[in-house]
Amino acid sequence: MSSAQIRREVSAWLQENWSPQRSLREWRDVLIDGGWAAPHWPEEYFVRGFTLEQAQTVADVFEEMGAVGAAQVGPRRLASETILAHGTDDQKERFLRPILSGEHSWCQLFSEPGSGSDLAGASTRAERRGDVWILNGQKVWNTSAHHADFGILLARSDWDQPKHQGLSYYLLDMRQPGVEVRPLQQMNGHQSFNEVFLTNAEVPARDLLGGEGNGWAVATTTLSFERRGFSRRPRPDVPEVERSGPIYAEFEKELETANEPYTWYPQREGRVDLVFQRARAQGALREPAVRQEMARLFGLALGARLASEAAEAKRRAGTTQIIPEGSIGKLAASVIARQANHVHTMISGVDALLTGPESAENGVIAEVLVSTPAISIAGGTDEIQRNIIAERVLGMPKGHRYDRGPFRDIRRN
Amino acid sequence: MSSAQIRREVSAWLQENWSPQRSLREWRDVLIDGGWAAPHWPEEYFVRGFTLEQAQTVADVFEEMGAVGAAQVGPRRLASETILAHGTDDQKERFLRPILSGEHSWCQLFSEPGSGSDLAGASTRAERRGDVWILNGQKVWNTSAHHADFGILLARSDWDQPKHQGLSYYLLDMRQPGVEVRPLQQMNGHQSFNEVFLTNAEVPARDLLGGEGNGWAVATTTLSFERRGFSRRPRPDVPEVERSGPIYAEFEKELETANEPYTWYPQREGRVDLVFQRARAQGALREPAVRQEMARLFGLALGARLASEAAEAKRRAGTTQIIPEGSIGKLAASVIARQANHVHTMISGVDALLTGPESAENGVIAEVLVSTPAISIAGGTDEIQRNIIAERVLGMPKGHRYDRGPFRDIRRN
Amino acid sequence: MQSSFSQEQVLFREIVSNTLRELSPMDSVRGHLDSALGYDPEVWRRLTSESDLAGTHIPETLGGAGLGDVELGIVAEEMGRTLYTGPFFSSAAMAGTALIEAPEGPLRDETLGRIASGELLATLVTGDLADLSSIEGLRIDAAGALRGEAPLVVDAARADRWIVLAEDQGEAVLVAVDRGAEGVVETRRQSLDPTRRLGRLRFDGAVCAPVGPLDRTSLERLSDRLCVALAHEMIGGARQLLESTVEYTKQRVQFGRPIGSFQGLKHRCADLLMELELAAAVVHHAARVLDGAGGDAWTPSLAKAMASDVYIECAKAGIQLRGGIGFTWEDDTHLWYKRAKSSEVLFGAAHVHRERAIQRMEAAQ
Amino acid sequence: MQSSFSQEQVLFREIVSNTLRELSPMDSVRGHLDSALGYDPEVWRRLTSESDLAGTHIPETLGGAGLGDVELGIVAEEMGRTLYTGPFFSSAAMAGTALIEAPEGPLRDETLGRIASGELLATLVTGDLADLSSIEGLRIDAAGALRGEAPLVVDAARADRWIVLAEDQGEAVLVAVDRGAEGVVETRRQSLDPTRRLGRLRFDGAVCAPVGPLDRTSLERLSDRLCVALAHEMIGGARQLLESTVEYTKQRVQFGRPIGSFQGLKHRCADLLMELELAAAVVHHAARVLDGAGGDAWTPSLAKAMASDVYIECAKAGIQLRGGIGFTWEDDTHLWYKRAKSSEVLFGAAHVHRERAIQRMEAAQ
Repeated sequence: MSSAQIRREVSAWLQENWSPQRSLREWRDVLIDGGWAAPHWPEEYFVRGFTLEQAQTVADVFEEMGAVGAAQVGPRRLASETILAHGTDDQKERFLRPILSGEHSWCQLFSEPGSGSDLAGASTRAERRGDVWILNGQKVWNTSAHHADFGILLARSDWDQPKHQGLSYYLLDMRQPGVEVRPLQQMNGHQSFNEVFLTNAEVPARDLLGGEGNGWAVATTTLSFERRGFSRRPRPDVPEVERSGPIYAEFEKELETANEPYTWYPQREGRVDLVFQRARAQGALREPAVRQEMARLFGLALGARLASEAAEAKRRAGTTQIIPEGSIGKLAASVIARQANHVHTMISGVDALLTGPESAENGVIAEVLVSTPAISIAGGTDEIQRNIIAERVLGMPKGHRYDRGPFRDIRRN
Repeated sequence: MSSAQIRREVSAWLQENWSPQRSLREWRDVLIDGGWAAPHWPEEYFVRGFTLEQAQTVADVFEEMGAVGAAQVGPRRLASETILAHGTDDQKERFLRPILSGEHSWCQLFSEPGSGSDLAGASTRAERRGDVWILNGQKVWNTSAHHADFGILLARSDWDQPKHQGLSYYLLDMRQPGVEVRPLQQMNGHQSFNEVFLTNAEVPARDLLGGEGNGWAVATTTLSFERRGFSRRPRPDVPEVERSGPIYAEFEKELETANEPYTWYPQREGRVDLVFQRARAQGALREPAVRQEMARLFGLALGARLASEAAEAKRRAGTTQIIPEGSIGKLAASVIARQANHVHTMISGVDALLTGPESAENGVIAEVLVSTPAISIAGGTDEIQRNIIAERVLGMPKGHRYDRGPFRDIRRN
Repeated sequence: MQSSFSQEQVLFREIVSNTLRELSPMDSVRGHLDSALGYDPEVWRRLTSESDLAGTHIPETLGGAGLGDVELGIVAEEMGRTLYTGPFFSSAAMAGTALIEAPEGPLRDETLGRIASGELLATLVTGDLADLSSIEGLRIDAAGALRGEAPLVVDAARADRWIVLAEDQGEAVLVAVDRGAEGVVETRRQSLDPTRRLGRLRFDGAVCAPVGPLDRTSLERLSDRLCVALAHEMIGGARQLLESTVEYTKQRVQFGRPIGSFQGLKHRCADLLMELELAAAVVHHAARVLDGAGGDAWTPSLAKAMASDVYIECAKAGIQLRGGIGFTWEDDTHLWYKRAKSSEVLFGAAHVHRERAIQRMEAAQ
Repeated sequence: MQSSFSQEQVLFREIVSNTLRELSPMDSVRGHLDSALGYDPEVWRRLTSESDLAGTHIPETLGGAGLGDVELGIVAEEMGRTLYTGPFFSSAAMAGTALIEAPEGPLRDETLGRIASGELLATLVTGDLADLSSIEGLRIDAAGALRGEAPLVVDAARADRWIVLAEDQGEAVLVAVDRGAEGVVETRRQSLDPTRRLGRLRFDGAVCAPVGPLDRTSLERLSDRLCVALAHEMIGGARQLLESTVEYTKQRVQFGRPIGSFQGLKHRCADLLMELELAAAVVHHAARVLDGAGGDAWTPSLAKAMASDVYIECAKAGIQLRGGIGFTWEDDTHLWYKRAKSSEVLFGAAHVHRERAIQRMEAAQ
């Protein structure tokens, strides 16, 4: 279907169905039943099998008309896409709709204290007892876990298999006694993550996803969507139409809850957008050394934006497969954030000694200075990205692996 | 013996024996018989068993009185120190004196096209036939090989031993039909090195040094002296006394021949000494961006000088053992040379387009621009230095080795 | 991770790339380094008369292909990849673009036509090769003759006609001086980069033919366009170097393993690829901006600065990762290294362009 | 690869180091971060009355140890290593050095004596913490009272006496204002670095006691000495960070191996150690130069710039190589990171000092 056709069809449908006077729940039912909640999903699940580019057109029309879409932000999209790819019909039936409607929120339970870069080294223990899997272990870096209804979880179900083959993937009900969530404070003062302690937590056998021992393959699907930004917060665009009506308040609240862990993410990226105005206001535009570093920064940022636009275009036109060039963009984001930190420091001079609401830009600059270190760690460290680029893009040979053989014999902390 | 005592003794001896009217050969015989040719050598070999610090005092007195010392520059010193450490009495008798006298010049035959960073991977073949070792293979990066009388050579005498255990170390007569020397041109136009092709070249069994299969240990001795600068050219100090007399002409000629391969070495180090005057002359002192890079350069250069002075003091007081901190200095020299290249380029601007006698500083700047890449390769690449620093100074764990087991089974080019 | 080129542009690149690889392989480049011309005239003939490359961005009405800065960039990039040493850059890019920026007129149009066909070689002569928007050093005297010195002229000795940027009563003008004109002293200069020939020209009241004035906008545009063309050449060279270096690390075995399996080398190559992709994205974007796609006036300078930095980094890595062999004359790597060094300073070094980019941003605010 | 210290200096460092490690371990530092004082007063009492550290570089005649900038640097370096948060730097180093540079006199001598004993806490108050040789912002009015604002004062709230650098009829003077004096408005400011407390002081005709004038030479010397003392603190912190990070990489296992066996990490740590050794050599040298060993006037600025750069690089690596755990509040690394950030800009950022070093070189030519 052409872009123009889609526009016509969506507009017509919204003209007929959209009303900001409905409750969010009501509207989402209409939306899902109407087939416009996730237009890139296959047709048997509410929807249309659109390409991502076509789906973007749909989203654009929603945006233009001020219509609220499906619940999308946060880890729930990683869950829904993974269930869609690997789930049984029963799982899809039970889980997908409440995700789109916003009824269920989800979290991701992959990382552990002992397996950070090495996700496949997870050692949370999963043991089958009858119709139930019993889980014991600790997860960490779990965004939104404190209000999540469910979690996608990677655990080791077989210790005698090699590392990647002894994992299974579970859909965990977070509302149970064996699951304890504790907030984790970062160096910038935010508490965006949690630790999750599992003590005989239970997962019904039917909520194993993708089959026993197949956890790594399923997790790879999740990770590919994560790399492609499916858990990213929606950008805070200024709405193009006036928004009034009860539904917006509900929607804003949903967004706010989901986005709360991400409020410092723009600072993590370095706030390049603030550099020029800050330099002018602080008189740093008169300092040639600062100008040099600004130019470096703007060049990198422009290059990264252009390169990611090109990659995005490629993705939209194409499939859902991992594009290894994504690692180049991820690595570039780290370089840019570090350079932005450096430039903001130069611009601020001794004002960089301060933090809090009375410091520059209402504390935003200070938050940049203590947040950029996260970007080169979260979602795959710079080191991992460099490995991917070297091995998968440049085709350089892999080194020796120390983690072969039965998992129980592999050295670990 | 205290420094003052040494000064008195050397001065008295020189007063009595030194004369610039003698021929170089005559004088060196007096010098060697007098025991002042290599004062840090043990007493049974002409000399006094001085520490390196004491030997430096002797050299200082020679310098002050304008007296010519033993032949020292170039690879011959590596040969003499290694023979002294590992040689039989017969070898010491035959080889040491002609080295001190300047009669024999030497070259080093270690590197091969297939073993650069991995020196112990040498695959030049040494086979014993009766009283003679037959050598076949190719060596490369052989300074002064084109006029050398002898070479110190590392070759593989046993292919069934592990890499480091199958090597032997030979004293090769270069003046024989099986040795062919070809000059090798570098990217800066100089021909400081040679390739040496060995086709059934012969070494008498008595000129195996340090025993069969012991070549790596012997080579390590040579390398430790090389790292400590024993093959370095003497610095071009202005002589402190007037030098006239026939011996000086002979000595200068000896020096010139030996130093010829090293004329571009100061350029390889980046010629930091020329930066400030060049910046002033070219008007680059008015460019703040250039000043920033100059300050970085001067800071690094000052730090390296101070650190190496401290290390030098440590060495002189101590033993001949390898100081791993030497790798820090070597790595720093690379960083400094690269930064100096960068700064000279900024200072020169479009004048950096030129080379040759009509270009800046009579071509010296252009030579800097095309010579600094050598410093991070020659004598152990930056990568090797970083490994040494990480493993031996910081104690970080080694990675997997791929070159264990019989040498013939190890992968190589 | 290429930026978005049109189908036609992708095809154009493929043709140019294949042509250059076929006609001007590395042994041909090296074979002509020390020849009188410095390039193979037969290859140049085929590149111009068969492939029409010299007219890439020259208007169709004058016999060119009428393409834009994107296509000029594609040609320059592929020539940077193959280290082409012929007079394309001096004649088509430098003199050609200067003439394109000048007002239409018989001398301009005739010269452009003959540049496009390859029958005439020209080059751009300026008093300051570090800043193409400067008109210092060369001036038109009261009698209408040319005076002054151009200390550095790319391909001075190859040109049949020198297109000279000079000052005439405070204004910038373009004039043409034909080889053989009186009052011209030409000296060959020794170039650090053996693939880029240089000369000096002194004009002592040389007879010159006026081409036309260049206003401030045209002058800056000329500078921008040539910086962007050169930046393309540079990223082409950088990409070739990175690819060949990575390939070398896969083949070269030390310590019983390909050196490309050492993580230290992997990470360095990964960083270089990232830097290259960002630089290439900006360079390609800069050409689109010049071609009228709109965009920010600071992109040409950012492009030149980023291309400089990444080219020299790739060149240093190219030598370093090859070890000793990379430092020999016999190996080709040093030729790219020297091209990287000469490109680094030509039309202004990276720090000059970074400063200029910020000036443009200030002006735009 | 330590630069050459005397036997006594090596011993002095050992004592200082052991004392700090014993008295002020990391859990004590962390335990007091949020307390009213921000440090353990008992530890401070022992560091001063038992170890006499506050008087390190204060003349013996006034009750100090009479040592020099080398020893002041040693104390600062070891405090940087242990991230000591007590008032040593503000009182002994900042106010103390300012007073030492002032002409002798009863107020100066009495204050120095009490700083040395630790019974009085002082700090240095200037209008521009980015440039200690500037006297803008604070001035003595016609009535001899102090006016103006010091927007950033290290340990303002801890000091019993503020040693203020002000302008009096165009000249620099040092005056003392005691806590409680009228016409002083003190505000606590929120510091990015929780180990370095900050305040703002406004003086609206505050009563002040003159200490004496500071000529240009003394003013620059004061700036140099504090930059060098701070640079020592920074290389101490950098070394601690590098050591603890390397240690972490030896313990932490991923992919079945200690991450310290990955060459990418090894090379990064090796580069950092090299950078640190060069910076440390320059910093130690700068202290010797100040102590009269002679040497070049640009070393203090080079020392500050190099120490800034290496500290922040070690801090970034400290977080990065620890992965997620390094970004948590619970882990200690961020405290060094924040100290590195605050030290980076205090007394002028690296680029400012690089420029100043070149100015000094020009002046020396």
